[in-house]
Amino acid sequence: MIGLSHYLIVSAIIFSIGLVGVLRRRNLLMLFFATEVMLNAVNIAFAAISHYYNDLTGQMFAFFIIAIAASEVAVGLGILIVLFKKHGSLDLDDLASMRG
Amino acid sequence: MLEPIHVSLESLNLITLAPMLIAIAGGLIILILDLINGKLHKSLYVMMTILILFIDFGAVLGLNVNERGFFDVMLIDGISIISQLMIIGGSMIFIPLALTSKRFHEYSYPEFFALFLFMIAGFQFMVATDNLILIFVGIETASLALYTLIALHNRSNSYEAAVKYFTMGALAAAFFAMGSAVVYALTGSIELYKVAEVMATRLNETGLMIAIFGSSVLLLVAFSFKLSLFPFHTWAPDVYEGASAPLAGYMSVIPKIAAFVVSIRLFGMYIDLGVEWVRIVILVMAVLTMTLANIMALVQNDVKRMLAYSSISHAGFIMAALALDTTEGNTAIFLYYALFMFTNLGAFAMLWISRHKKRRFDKRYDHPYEKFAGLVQIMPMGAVVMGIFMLSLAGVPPFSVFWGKIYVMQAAVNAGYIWLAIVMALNSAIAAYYYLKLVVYMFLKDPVKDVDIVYYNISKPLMVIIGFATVATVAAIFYVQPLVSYLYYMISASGY
Amino acid sequence: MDNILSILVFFPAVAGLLGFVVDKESARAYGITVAAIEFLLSLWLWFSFDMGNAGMQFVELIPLIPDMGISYYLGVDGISLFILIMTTLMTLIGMASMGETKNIKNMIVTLLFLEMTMVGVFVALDAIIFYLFWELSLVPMLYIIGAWGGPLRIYASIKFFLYTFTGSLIMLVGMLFVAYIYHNLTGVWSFAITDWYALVLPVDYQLWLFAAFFVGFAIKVPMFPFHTWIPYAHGQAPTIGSVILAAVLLKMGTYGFVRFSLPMFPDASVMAITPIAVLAIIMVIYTAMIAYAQKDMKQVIAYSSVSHMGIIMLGLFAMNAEGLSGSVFQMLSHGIVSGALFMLVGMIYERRHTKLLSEFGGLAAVMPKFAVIFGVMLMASVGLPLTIGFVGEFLVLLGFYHVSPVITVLAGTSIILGAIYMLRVMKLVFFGPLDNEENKKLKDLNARETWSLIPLVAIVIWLGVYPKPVLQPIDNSVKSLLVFMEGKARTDEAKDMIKTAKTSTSIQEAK
Amino acid sequence: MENLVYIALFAPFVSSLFAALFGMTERKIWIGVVASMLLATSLVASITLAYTVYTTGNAIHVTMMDWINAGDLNIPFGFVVDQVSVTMMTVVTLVSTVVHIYAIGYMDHDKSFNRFFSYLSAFVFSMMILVMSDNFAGLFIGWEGVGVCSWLLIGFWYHKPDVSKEENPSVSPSWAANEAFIMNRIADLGMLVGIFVIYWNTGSLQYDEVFAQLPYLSESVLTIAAITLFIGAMGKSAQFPLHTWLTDAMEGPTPVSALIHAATMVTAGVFLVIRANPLFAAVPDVSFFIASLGTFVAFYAASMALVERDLKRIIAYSTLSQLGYMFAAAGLGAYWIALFHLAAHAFFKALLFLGAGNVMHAMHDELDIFKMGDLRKKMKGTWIYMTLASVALAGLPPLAGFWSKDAIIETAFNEHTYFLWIMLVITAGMTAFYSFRQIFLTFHGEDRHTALGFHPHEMYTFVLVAMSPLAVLATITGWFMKEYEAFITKLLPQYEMSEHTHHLASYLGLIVIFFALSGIAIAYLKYARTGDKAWKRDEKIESSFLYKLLKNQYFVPKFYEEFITKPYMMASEVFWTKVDLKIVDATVDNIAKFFYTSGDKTRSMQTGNLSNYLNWMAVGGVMLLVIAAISAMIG
Repeated sequence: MIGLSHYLIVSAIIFSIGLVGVLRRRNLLMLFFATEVMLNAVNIAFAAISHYYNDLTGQMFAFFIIAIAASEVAVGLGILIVLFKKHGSLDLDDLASMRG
Repeated sequence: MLEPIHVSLESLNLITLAPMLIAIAGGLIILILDLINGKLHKSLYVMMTILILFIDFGAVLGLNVNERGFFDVMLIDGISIISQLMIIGGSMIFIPLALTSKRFHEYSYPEFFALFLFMIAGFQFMVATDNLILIFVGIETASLALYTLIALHNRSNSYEAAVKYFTMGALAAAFFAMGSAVVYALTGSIELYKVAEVMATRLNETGLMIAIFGSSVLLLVAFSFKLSLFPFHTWAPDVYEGASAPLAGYMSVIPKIAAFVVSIRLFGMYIDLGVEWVRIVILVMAVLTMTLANIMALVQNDVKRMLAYSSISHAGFIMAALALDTTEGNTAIFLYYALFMFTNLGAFAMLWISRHKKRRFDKRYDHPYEKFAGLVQIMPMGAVVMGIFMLSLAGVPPFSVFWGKIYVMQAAVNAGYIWLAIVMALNSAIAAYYYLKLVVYMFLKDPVKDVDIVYYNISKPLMVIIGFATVATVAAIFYVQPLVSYLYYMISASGY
Repeated sequence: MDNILSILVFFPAVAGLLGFVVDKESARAYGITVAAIEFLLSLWLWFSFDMGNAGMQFVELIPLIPDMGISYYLGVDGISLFILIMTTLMTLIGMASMGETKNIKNMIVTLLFLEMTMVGVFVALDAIIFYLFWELSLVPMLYIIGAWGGPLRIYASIKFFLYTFTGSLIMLVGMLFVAYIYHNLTGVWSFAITDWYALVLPVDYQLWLFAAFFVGFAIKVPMFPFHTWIPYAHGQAPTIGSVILAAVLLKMGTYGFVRFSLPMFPDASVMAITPIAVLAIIMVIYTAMIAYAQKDMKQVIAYSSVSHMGIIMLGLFAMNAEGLSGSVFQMLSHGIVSGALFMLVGMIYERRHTKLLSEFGGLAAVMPKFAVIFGVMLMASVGLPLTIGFVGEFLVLLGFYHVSPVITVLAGTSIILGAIYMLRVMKLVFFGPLDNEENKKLKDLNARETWSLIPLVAIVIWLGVYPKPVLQPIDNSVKSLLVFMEGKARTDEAKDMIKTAKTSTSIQEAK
Repeated sequence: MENLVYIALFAPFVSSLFAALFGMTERKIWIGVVASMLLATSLVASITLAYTVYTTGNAIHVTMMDWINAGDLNIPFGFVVDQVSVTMMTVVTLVSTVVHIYAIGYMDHDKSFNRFFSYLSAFVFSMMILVMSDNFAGLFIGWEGVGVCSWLLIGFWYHKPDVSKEENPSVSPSWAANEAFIMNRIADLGMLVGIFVIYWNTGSLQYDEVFAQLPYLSESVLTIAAITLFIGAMGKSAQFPLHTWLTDAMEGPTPVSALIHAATMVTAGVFLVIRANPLFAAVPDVSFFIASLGTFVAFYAASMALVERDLKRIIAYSTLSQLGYMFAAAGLGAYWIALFHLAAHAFFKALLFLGAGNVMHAMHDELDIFKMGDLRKKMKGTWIYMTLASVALAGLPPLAGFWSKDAIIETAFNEHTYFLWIMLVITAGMTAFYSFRQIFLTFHGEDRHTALGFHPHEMYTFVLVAMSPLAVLATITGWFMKEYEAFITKLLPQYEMSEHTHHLASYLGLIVIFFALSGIAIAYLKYARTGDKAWKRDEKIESSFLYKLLKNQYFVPKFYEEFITKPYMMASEVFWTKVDLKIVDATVDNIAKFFYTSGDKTRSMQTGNLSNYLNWMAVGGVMLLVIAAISAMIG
């Protein structure tokens, strides 16, 4: 029987995968994907818990997260495009003119 | 079958939503104006924004304390009112800084002002609710708008700053969402007052402590990022440097006020529940933040970057007050920011007037100390004013930040954290060095480059704003009393 | 004029603000006039001061931030009265004798602001107001040292500022803690010093608080080992800066001990006698020896300042009226004498642009007036009877003898060591053949310089011969302070140690 | 009477101020005249007072005003004119009047003539305060005042450069002045401590109140008070080991040496012991120590005078030696004899110095007696005066020195301190020898000066006339010893010789005279003869150890130089450069530097690379989670 804890474990694993993605990826686009993965991991958790408590709030939260993730991507990609125009690269390591 | 939902309009108490709606509507009006006539001057938008904020301010003033509305999602308590007032007030003195004598193209876009208003609405949502969803939505609304505002400054540094801020912000959002999920899992609720009730009953269940700690950590990471606490502060110097000077000044105050309100609600809840661990972690982080940011600020070559580190340090200072979790501690947060706001915005505005449209001072920095060398000979009043801001930031009485500082320290002493007060005192002493460094450059050194480079960007509105900030900084002693008693009243009224 | 203290505090500040408008050429005359008026006002304060009353007079109390217990609270007693008058006097004379010509207007304005802060410190009866003026006084001084100073001026000014600032922040924590205790006991927030006097604190609290205040005051005094900022500050500061620094700013530290530490923490003060006496002895002997090794005239006087402050510190902790009155009197004496000495060094520096002892010799022949005044001040500095320097030093040593003969003898070496380094300066500068060509052309003091020094010479002798007009009000306040301390002390040890004067019982009854 | 007291006291002060007014203007002889007249006024007032005190037997006590009042301490400016102080006043004003007049002649070519009179009168004023004060604090005012005046006057010729001299450690007047001042200060500290002891145990500093309290004080308090006060006396009266300054003080103008370093100031120590006689009488051990030290110094100084070549330094050593005699008397309880010797000594020693001044004036400041000889033909008056004074000094009857000195030696015998007696007798012989060695080398024997290009001439007549009162007094003072005893013992304790001593008195006197005469005889044989038997410098003697020892003043100045001055200088240097700058200051700077460098290090976390930032964030988050997990498991 698949219970709440299984969902939560899956969610945690996906979240960690996303986190590792954020840490390891050098391409900004990939990085954005990784954060999306993390947010979606949270969605899984919310949906599962919502079901567990028989309470709709969690699912509402999940919907909001989806919406926000979408707008985040919109804004993020916009910034990425101007950055790419200016720098011609999306590599993180090229992006270190300010330091110290 | 589901019953149809009957909701009376009255029970929605829509008035609690009015301030945010005004801001959003104002943003839309500006966009519509642009559709009708695309050639309007930025001064119109600036004034429009001020007017809208003025109405917003009035709407907030008109709210009653301790009300709920809109399906009990909105929470209008004392701190939400005072924080909204501070957010709007701060924004009102920020926005005229767009009226520089040189044209910076971001201000000629009406979108800038619309986004700005949306951002304010986002902050207002953050502070006026104890629902985690709405907090999340508020944070993201405000942040996404802010990322864009930074990027609009159209310099390669600005894009870099925006990207850094954005990426880390997205990670923080994920942490916040995960934290909320854990809280939800623990309590079955995302309304903080219910969360507190449920958690109080479950505190003693075995094995749950790790989940409670875990939830607090996830939320803490998210807010530490917002508040730029060590080690989540790394974005701040770069973003401040990349953003335009006024925006950097703005970022060091207003978003932090909003984040602090949420932090008071969240972590105050944990500490009230008796989870001392959270207090300890916050205290440690606060001390680390103020100390490390201070010593990093010592070695900066650029005034703007120095101010960035200094505002990190100030945030650490205030975070310590939050950990006290006393009414005085919470009052201290608001008092400090109220007093810090003028000085800090004033200081950044002073940087702003020295900004050249294209030319930078040198390859790496735009506001190195050398730029201000001998300012007293070039622009005596400017030097005096900047000197006053620096002394205020250093905590020299009777300038404004000093009163905030002693209030925070007094709160620490009263809560029995004398060591904390001493750490704060020593940190203020370290901090004095880098503020003094600028004073030394301005007053005690001779100019290094051509004398005309310093005030390209000055204009009447900027002078008015700086004058206002100066008066507010110098005359703080006279308005601290009403401010303190109002803040204290509002905060104790809302039970914090 | 019940609000004369407020006038005294803010008159220079207002004058300073208006001074921005005054024309550059007239700035000096403006500054001197303002300082003179301020001095006359302070004299007026003296004449209307009730000599028989040992308590606070001319009290003004306006609540400023009642929620935090902060009020605008001023008052003056026999101890602060004369330090205040000395402050206004030294500002006036320092300004009058000033030879500085660069940026004279800024200097005048800065000095006037500095005067406000200095007067403010000595009349403040609210701890936060005291702290406010205390900190604020650093800023003009920073500017004076940093803008008109020598080659190392920036290092010196920052060191001065940060060192004092650090110490006073610790003191601030102490103040906040006292306020907290006061609130706990009475339910009222108050930073009024007179309210704080009523607190009877447990001994361990007293010790901690004493330590916190000590850090703030000791750095200002400056006590060994916190003294190293002062050679730099003096060495780099322009003459007027050194004059004010030595004459007034250092007194803030010792004044702080009298105003805060002694009455608030009598038991801790008694316990601190030995450690403080040891530090004081080190100050006296060690810095006197260092002064002897100096190659720069001004540094000799800078280190001698530290040495004399050691004597003052010793007197403060004599716990009897003789020592304490002597100590307060010595503050005045040191203020005037070291101020005058710094002025004299400044005058020679203006002529020769060097302060190195090796550059001089035989100046008595070309500058007899200068030599005579220097000689008088030198003798006052080494504590010759019938000069102002003797009265304080004698009383301090006399007073402390009651506490510890051995320490007194060690501290008394100050009269020997002081003579050693001062006479060395005299010999190297004024005596011997006049063999440096550049010195042969030196002009003696001009009228401005002479007339700004003569009042000081007159005071040095007047108060040496007849100190009573000044000493008596001081003594009155000191006696009642001791009676108060004895009454408040909790430990028997402290009660034994604090020796009230026999003549002070009448005052106690009268109260 | 009060007015007289004030006139006696303040006339010198007025004189000093008057001269000071013209201190920076050019030399005016009439200033010297006015000053001398004011001094004479003071002298007349003092004599009148002396007469009053003599006739009435009562002391005059005046209180001018308050000085220091703090706590329970009350110090007034009070003055007392009693037998002791009036003696001192008379002696001081007399000698100083003579010296003032003398100085008009002596200093007539000095451009700082006016300044000199200002200092000199100021000194007299200080000395008057010292002797007239009715309390210890007032005494201390005078005490320090004379110290400063002595400093000013020794260093009067401040412009002289520093010169290293092989046999003479004093390098310049200003050096000698500083030495004198500092050494006196060392002693003054002792004196101050004595005052403190007295105050805290008796509650007062007035002589009468203090002495009234003495019987109630414990032995140890009395001992400490006596010792510390005597330390003060040792400095001013140049007793071993604080004696080196006195000979160096001869760098000053000769009138100064006569007045300050022979007749008045240096006797202040003796005066103190006499003044505080109830205290010293109460502690016999300390008194005996004083007597022993006095005897030792008498011998010690006389021995150094034996080989000295410098005219003034010889007299200075003799002063030291005579001060030793006075202390011996005072220490043995014969206070009035000490005072009597003090007065007599003042007269003949001042005369001797002034005579030496005449010689110096004639010899253009040459002081080496080896370069003189046979001056008596050219300077008859001076020769007579100096011989007279030397006879008095040598202690030959009927001159003053004999009576007083003989009384002291007799006292030593009377007290059964035979060792002291023997020493004092031997010293008397040595005194006679060196005094006449000096006279003979200067005025008799071969003419050595002409060859060296000196053309000496006699001093102005008015100067010689002015010196005559001293000559008269040096002669006759001793004749009035009995009367003086009657006068002074109304205040000072009687000193009765025992029956035994009384019997032997004349024998004892003869022994002293024998020693003195032998000294003179040896001196005559060795130095006064001319022709073949004329004196020649003897290399062998001069290279002997004993000669060198004496010549170098027992190496005491060298010892001070090597073991006090130089180490002090080195320690000061080390404290400054090594301790203060390298340790204390460096610590402060290093704290600041520590923050700065750690800032530099911390700053490196701010790489600018977003990836690192994200790592920081993630690592921070994970760390917090780990800590949370651990603490949840523990707690």
